Amino acid sequence: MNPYAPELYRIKKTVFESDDFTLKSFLLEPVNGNMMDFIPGQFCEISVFGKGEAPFGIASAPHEKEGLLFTVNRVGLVTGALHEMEEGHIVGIRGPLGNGYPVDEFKGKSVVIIGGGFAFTTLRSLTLYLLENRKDYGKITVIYGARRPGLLLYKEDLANWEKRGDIELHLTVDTEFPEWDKHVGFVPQVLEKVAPSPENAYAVVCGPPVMIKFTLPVLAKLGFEKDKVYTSLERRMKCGIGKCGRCNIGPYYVCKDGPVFSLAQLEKLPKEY
Amino acid sequence: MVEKIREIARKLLGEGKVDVVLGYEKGTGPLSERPFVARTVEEVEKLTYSPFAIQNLATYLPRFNNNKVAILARGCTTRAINVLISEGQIERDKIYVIGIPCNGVIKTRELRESIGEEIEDVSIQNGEIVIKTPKEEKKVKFEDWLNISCKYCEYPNPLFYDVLVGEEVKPRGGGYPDVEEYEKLDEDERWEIFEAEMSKCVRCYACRQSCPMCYCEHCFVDSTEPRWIEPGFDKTDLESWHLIRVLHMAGRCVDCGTCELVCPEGVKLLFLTRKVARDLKRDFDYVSGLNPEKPPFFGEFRYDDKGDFIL
Amino acid sequence: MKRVPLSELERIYEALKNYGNVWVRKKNAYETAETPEELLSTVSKVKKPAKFILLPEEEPLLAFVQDGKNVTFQETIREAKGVIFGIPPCEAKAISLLDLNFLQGEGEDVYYKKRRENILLFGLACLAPDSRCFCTTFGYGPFTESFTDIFGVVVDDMLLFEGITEKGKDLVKNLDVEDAKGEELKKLEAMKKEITERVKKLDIQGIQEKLARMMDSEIWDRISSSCLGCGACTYYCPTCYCFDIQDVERPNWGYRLRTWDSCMFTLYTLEGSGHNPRPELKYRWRNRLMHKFNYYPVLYQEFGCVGCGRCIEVCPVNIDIREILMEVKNEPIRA
Amino acid sequence: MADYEPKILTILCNWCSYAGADLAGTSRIQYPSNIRVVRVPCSGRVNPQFIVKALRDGVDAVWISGCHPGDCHYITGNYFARRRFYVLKDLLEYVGLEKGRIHFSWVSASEGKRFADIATLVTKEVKKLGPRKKFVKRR
Repeated sequence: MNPYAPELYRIKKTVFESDDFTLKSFLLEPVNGNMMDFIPGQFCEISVFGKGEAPFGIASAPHEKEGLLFTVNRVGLVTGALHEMEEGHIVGIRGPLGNGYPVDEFKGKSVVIIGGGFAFTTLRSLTLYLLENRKDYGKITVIYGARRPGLLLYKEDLANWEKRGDIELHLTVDTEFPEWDKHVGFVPQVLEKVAPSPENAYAVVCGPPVMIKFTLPVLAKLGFEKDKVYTSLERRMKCGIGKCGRCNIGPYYVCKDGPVFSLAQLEKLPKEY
Repeated sequence: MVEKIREIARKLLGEGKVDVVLGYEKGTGPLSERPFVARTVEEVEKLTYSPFAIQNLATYLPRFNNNKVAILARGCTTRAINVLISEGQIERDKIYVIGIPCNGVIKTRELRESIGEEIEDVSIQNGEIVIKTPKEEKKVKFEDWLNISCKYCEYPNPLFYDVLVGEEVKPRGGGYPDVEEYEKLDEDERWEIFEAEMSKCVRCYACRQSCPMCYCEHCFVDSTEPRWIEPGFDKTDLESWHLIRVLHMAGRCVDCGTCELVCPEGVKLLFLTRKVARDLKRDFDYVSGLNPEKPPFFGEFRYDDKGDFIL
Repeated sequence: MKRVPLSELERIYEALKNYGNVWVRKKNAYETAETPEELLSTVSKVKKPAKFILLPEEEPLLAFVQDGKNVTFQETIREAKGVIFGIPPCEAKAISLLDLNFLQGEGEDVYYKKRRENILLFGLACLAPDSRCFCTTFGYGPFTESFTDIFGVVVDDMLLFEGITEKGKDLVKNLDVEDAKGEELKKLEAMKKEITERVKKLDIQGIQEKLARMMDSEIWDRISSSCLGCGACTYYCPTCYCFDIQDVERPNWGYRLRTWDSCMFTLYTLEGSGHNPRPELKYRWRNRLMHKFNYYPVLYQEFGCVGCGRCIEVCPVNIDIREILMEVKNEPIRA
Repeated sequence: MADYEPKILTILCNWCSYAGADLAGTSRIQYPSNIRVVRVPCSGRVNPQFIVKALRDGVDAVWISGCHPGDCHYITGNYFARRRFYVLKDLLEYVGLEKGRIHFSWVSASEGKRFADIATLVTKEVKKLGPRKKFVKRR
């Protein structure tokens, strides 16, 4: 099998997630009909033929069989070309790559999911997975923040979760906005206010570096042990299978051994992320 | 000369007048002298200088923008400093220039490769480079192995300095006979040579990185939007890369020759940069790096610039 | 051990030729031999290592055709078959290190594998280690045969050789050559001792553990202070393999190209967001050295360096990895 | 070579040469259809990299036209351009690219006839040279 040969997927649906049109979601269905199996937190290399490949976390949950969902921020060559694509266009997918969140380890435990900005993609996948297998897990708390309401992803899902009684959802934006009746403030502050119990619990943190930087001390204060806090890292990637060299942190490759690491693991590695 | 350099460096570092001294130290094995950053008085003992020190030290200056730096400078180094000042990359008053009149540098890599066997020792005596190998003692003429820019160098003496080491030397008398020689060839021969040279390139970018003028954070060769140069080793990409780099050097290249001297594949680049320098001098009376106040060549114009090539 | 006089190399050349392409040492690179005489090359260190054959500097991975919204693609695996004749032990060992990256683990690199499987390494003992060589540091030497398929030594005007791997033995079996004589073997042993001792061995005992404790050392500042940040050291290194994958676009078609990349380039780790986890040369230097002398041993129990000295030779500013290793060794660790 | 129809990338400044081309058109002056026009604000906007890239990407020749000296809409853009083009043209010809692959001209908005004349001249010269053999991509 050629690890560099992508599977062809067709764009089934596209939707702008944010009001500034920089975040666009793509629902992809396999051309040959074989949907891949994966674990929440894994990612894929998406090929836009002629432009190149880029890695994106899978935003759909494994049980959502209508297609793979990716949310793409428009920044460079590949993402720019992707944003120009419409329904029916063919892209290449290599994956699933990486390790994914340790959902088996989470079994029987409470999970606190903390996300910021458009890094919520794989957290959506994780949350939906946990809800699908609801009986296997304890309390589920989601804290999700963005700069302003218009930048919150997956509004439909968020609305669904708010209606459910078996998940605690805290949404926040950085400053006051008209008609915003939820939390106001940065994610770490909201986390401190919500103060989820570390008892028999895991925390998963994903977001911009500055958010993570200020969230970790709060988690420590709340009493979360370092091996109970997971985060997903981002690095420039090319091959996705630990061959091309660039995404290493110490002897580990983010693409192969990551992207999900526990704080305990990261503590032993150079701060190259 | 070396003792004098060390003495100055010792004093500067000892009195805290500078944080670092940019100089040269002996490299691994004979025929190589490499850049060295002396930070302490003890390290000064490593400083040395000879015509085998090929790297233009001005390349390192922008890295030390937060420090007071003393720099060993030949004519071309001071010209590079001027260009860097005129382009706002460095400040003159943070730099202490230890001027060195220069007799030219040697094409060390080419010489080493031409010897083809282990070199045990090298010395310069009476205009000759004496090379000792396990089998014999070879003598080659100093002039024959001079870097081509040095051979016709007009500015061997530092244009400015805070202290000068040694006596000023007589310029060798400029001119661009190498360029003129190439021009005499017919069109197809020229293209053949050009193509052969460029196709040797392995895209390690040693030329770019060693060049004092290539300080750009984002080089056009790395740009993906638009993609000026495609990845891979198509001849046209290699040719475009070097051509455009030479164009970016127009009026900025100080003809130190470092790019060509450091190239691991020995790609000839000076016949391009020197051609542009010749044109600028002949047709626009512009010589790079003589005056830090002067705007860059492409940043100004004259109403009577050459225009007869335009229909 | 078999023997064949250097004047009669055509006796083995034909067999090699029947196997596939025959690469021989030329000054700048390994090139295809046109005549048996070319096997006699005296070049002791080819500038561009044999890596250029197994992992070429550019290689199309896929070719694709676009038709409206549709795309079809084809894999473009470039195969190679033949014998690299005269590859010295250091380069053969380097290839064994490349194998660790490309052939181990879950994702085998088929492109590399297709060539690797069909390329036979006919090693020759290195008779002229130069002042930049330090191969013996890494537990092998100029006469080590174990990384090759067939290994030989030129003794006077005779080539003595034997098959090492099954593939090599098969090829040797069918050759019309006689057995080596006792006195030749004796001479070989003497040469082996003399030449191996000529190589300056570094004492890098404990370097892996030492490096592990030096992440935050200020030594990286010092080491990288004269580095220019070009990619020469990594490109000519026989064990460096990092690569980049980019697409080349033409009207309605294109191809995906793998080219070399270098950990010394800024762009190597620069992310789309503009964030760079290794923003300065010192971090890139740390990664390069750590990769060879700590990460590789952690992953594969082998150093990622074979001591060929090419990086020392091609470096524009003559940064010497041996000095750096010694510096690392002697650097005190601050509490 | 009679049926050789070269592609000539033509970069015209918005204010003079493009208007000149327009005038040629509205005045019904015939000129060869080999030119492929790209409009730019000013000849000073033309980066020499455009020319090198266009040649490499397969056009047979490049022709760039701007306002006459002194007439630039942006006062001095074309003077800066003139320097650049001089250095570029000389360099490309020095390394052995045939003369006649790059052309420059000044054409004002009122010179429709002149525009057509130069277009004809450039096309004729490029046709004479034939298809390009140098600086051609291998794939």
